[in-house]
Amino acid sequence: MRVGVVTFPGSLDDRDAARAVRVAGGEPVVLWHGDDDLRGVDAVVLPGGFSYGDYLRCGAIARFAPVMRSVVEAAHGGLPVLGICNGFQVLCESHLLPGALIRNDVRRFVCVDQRLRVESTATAWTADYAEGQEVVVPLKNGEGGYVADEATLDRLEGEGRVVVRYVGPNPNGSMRQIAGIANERGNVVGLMPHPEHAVEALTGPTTDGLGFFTSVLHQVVSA
Amino acid sequence: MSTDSVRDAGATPEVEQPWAQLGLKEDEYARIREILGRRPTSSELAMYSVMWSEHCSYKSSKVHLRQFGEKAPASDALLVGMGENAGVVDVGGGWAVTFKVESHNHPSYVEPYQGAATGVGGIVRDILTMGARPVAVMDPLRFGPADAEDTRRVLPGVVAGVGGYGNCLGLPNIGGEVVFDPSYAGNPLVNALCVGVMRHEDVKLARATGAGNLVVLFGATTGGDGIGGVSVLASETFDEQRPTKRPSVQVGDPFMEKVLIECCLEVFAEDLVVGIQDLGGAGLSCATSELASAGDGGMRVALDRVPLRDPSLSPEEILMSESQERMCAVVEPSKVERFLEICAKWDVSATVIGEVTDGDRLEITWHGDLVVDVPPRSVAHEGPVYERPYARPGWQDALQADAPASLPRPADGDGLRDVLLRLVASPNLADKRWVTDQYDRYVLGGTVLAQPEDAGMVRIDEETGLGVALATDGNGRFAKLDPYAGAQLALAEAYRNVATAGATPLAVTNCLNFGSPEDPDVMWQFAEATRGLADACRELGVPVTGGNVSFYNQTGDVAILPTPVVGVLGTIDDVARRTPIGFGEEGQQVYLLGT
Amino acid sequence: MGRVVVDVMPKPEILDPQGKAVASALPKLGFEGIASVRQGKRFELEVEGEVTEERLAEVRRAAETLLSNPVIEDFTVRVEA
Amino acid sequence: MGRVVVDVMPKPEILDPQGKAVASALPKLGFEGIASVRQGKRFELEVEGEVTEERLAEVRRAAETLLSNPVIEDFTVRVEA
Ligand SMILES: Nc1ncnc2c1ncn2[C@@H]1O[C@H](COP(=O)(O)OP(=O)(O)O)[C@@H](O)[C@H]1O
Repeated sequence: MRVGVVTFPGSLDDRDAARAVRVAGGEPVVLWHGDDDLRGVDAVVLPGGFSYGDYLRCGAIARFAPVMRSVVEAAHGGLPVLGICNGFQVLCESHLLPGALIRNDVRRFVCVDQRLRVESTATAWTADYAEGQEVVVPLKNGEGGYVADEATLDRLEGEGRVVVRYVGPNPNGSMRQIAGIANERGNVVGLMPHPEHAVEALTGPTTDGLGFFTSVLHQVVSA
Repeated sequence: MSTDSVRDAGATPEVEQPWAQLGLKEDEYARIREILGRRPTSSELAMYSVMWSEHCSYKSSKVHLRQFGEKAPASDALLVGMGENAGVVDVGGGWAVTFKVESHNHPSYVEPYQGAATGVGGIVRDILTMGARPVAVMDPLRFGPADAEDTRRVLPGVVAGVGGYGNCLGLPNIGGEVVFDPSYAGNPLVNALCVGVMRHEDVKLARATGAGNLVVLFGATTGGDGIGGVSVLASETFDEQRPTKRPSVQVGDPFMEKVLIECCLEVFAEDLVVGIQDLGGAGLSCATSELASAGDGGMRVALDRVPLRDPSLSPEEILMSESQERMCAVVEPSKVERFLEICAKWDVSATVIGEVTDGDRLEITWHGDLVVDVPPRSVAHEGPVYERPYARPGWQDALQADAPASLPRPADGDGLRDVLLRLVASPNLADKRWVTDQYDRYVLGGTVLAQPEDAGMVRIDEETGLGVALATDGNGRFAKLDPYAGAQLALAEAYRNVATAGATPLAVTNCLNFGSPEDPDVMWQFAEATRGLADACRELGVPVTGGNVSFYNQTGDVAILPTPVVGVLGTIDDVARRTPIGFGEEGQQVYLLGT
Repeated sequence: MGRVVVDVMPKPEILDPQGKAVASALPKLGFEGIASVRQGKRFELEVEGEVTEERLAEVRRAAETLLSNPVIEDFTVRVEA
Repeated sequence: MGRVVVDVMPKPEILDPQGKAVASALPKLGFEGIASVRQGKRFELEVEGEVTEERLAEVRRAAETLLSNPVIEDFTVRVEA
């Protein structure tokens, strides 16, 4: 079971995402932004970081990387894709997911251990959780405020595509406390919090994040 | 446009030169003339003035810092000692760790965000230069009173800058300090520490060896950053038409630095460099003269090959530019192609600007004219050394006599309650989360301890669990009462913080923040603090591996509290055995140790 | 060399935390009479050679695809004298 | 209600990493002929009542102290029709 982890210039959590894949029992595969070959992987993670410095708009430049052409195409074909933080921003910029992420309403970078509720287990990345399960994983970003127009938000809610929601005070002004969403098919998931930083008791606040990575392994194995 | 070449310098010995504006003393200027046997060219004058500045030459502190070496306890762990960009210690299992703390105080007052950001950037490059992957940062900070108008400008900017740069580099922030005291109003202290990890065999040094090897400048292009002072020179040699606006603040580009880090690590992994130096303060002046000085020959550099962001820069300005995110490497000719390939992969521009020669001079040309021809050691390592006069201040006795016994004591419950509330509300004791929540402490996945722990701890070997712990401490109020004991207390506290986290203290770094060395009171504080620290290091058996001195921290005549900030690094065989603060489970017993 | 300016502003219906923060800071600093503030981005592009219609069309395309995100932002492009 | 626009740009001699990042992305996306890009901020201020000279002077003061950082940025203020 091979899970590709893309490195853009400025990606930071790529090695952590690879570690999480390994801890979950999968084989991480390094994918380079400038290379459109997905090397036959069974799933792809777009990791956190500041691709291209995120100076223009988070994910705006990364979206045009050669590797993204292949990722978009494969995602349309059903390949499981997980975008974490900057990866979520890249997925929105690439229109694989609706909406956008804007500067936190507190206008500061925020790094906290965040409580989340898993709202949907009908995705490739959350099947191992129980619906309504609460988890704690790190949240760390400066531009994590999820926005979309009302119609889109209603549709996301109606179709059960809100995957994770912030519990407690809204950390960044995200509309309807949305922390992560999925595409219609459920193979593409993006979220601001970092499950890959909660896979080992020693280095994370919990091991609650592991479920994202085991979910996709199980899903691909059973598929 | 006219260039002041070595030939011109020979032909016009009597030209008046602005050495005083550049901060040189009359005898220093005379010594430069003596070394060269002629007047310096304006480019040479630029180089000497910046390299012989307090900041680069340590001319006031050198005689005192020697004690760190002389009194150093024997340590098998020391792989590279003081004098290089950062010291390197053996932490076992073939791993080595390098760490250092540095100041960026003044720039952070002028422009808090960029000052702090480029402070982090600078120390990270120092660590990278040693051949290590930077793995964590810390930020000991000092501000004026929390409710002072200017603190409201400086503090949020500094914190956002430390976070903005460090977060974007992907380095976890594992600790630091936030201290408020009126003496830092108008003179905040922004110290930054970085720690890096490498295999023993990967240690790199800043030296240019092997005649014929090429000198490669890579990273950001060179702009007019931080060369306010040297414009004096440029305006002398150049006509009036060029834009003379020179920014005195440097702006950081953390994304550039991030790709520079990855690029360097790939270059190191393929063993493509003979020597390497980062460009920090004093820019190319420093990098070229230090590389050549530590090498076995000379160096020739064509300055006109340096890629410029601002094409109007003069050779003097290029030599002094403090543009960030640049590195200088010495590469064997057969390896240059591969070197440039890796740079291209990371979109890092790289240019061969010169070569190592078998002579003993540093020669720099500008469009064919020789503008610098100096013995590199005289620039980099043989600057002036001062024995500044110092004396115990007249007020020291009175200060020490003013003991707490004379303070009013609460006599009843209400009085105690009042004191307790004041303590709890004191910014110095308050929760630091407003600061630390702006820093990424999770990235790289190795952070085992960070705020609110006594020490930060990172795992460096995932197989064995080998890790390092770090703490920084400093108490300017203690140090003012007794600089000798104050410095020792700072060390003792950092040492204890590392030990209580479960690690064995191994090595020390320090950042000595003081007022003007020309003030005998301040100089005494400095002398006492260094003596105290050196004695305590011997006593505890931990060597100082590097550090930084920041003088002239004062507003008018009033110096800041003498503030030696001490960082201690320790090792732990298995980070799973760390001991966090706080009680673990019910039923555990509580002991009080010590006196 | 010609200069083309691209202004990118948050769509009116999109929350603008930065503009809001500025708006609420103004009265505190003694600046009265500002009803609202929106904060966007301004790009100054130096174009090689003349600013032809063609070039301008290219810049417009860049503004649409790269410089702005149509989900949350509007843009305008204009040539500066 | 009148609208005043404040443009804040990095000073020309100051490094602009944001503009640099955009400039180097453009050719990769097939947009040619852009020599350089600078990225700054644009503020749109809605002023209550008419935009008098007085009001404008106030905005100018706000631009200088709050909206821009004079150490590294320049600003311009203008009334928009
Ligand atoms: N500027 C800072 N950057 C990062 N961490 C900080 C900073 N200031 C304080 N901390 C962290 O916050 C925690 C509490 O700090 P402090 O109140 O100074 O603790 P102590 O009094 O025990 O030294 C420590 O873990 C410390 O490392």
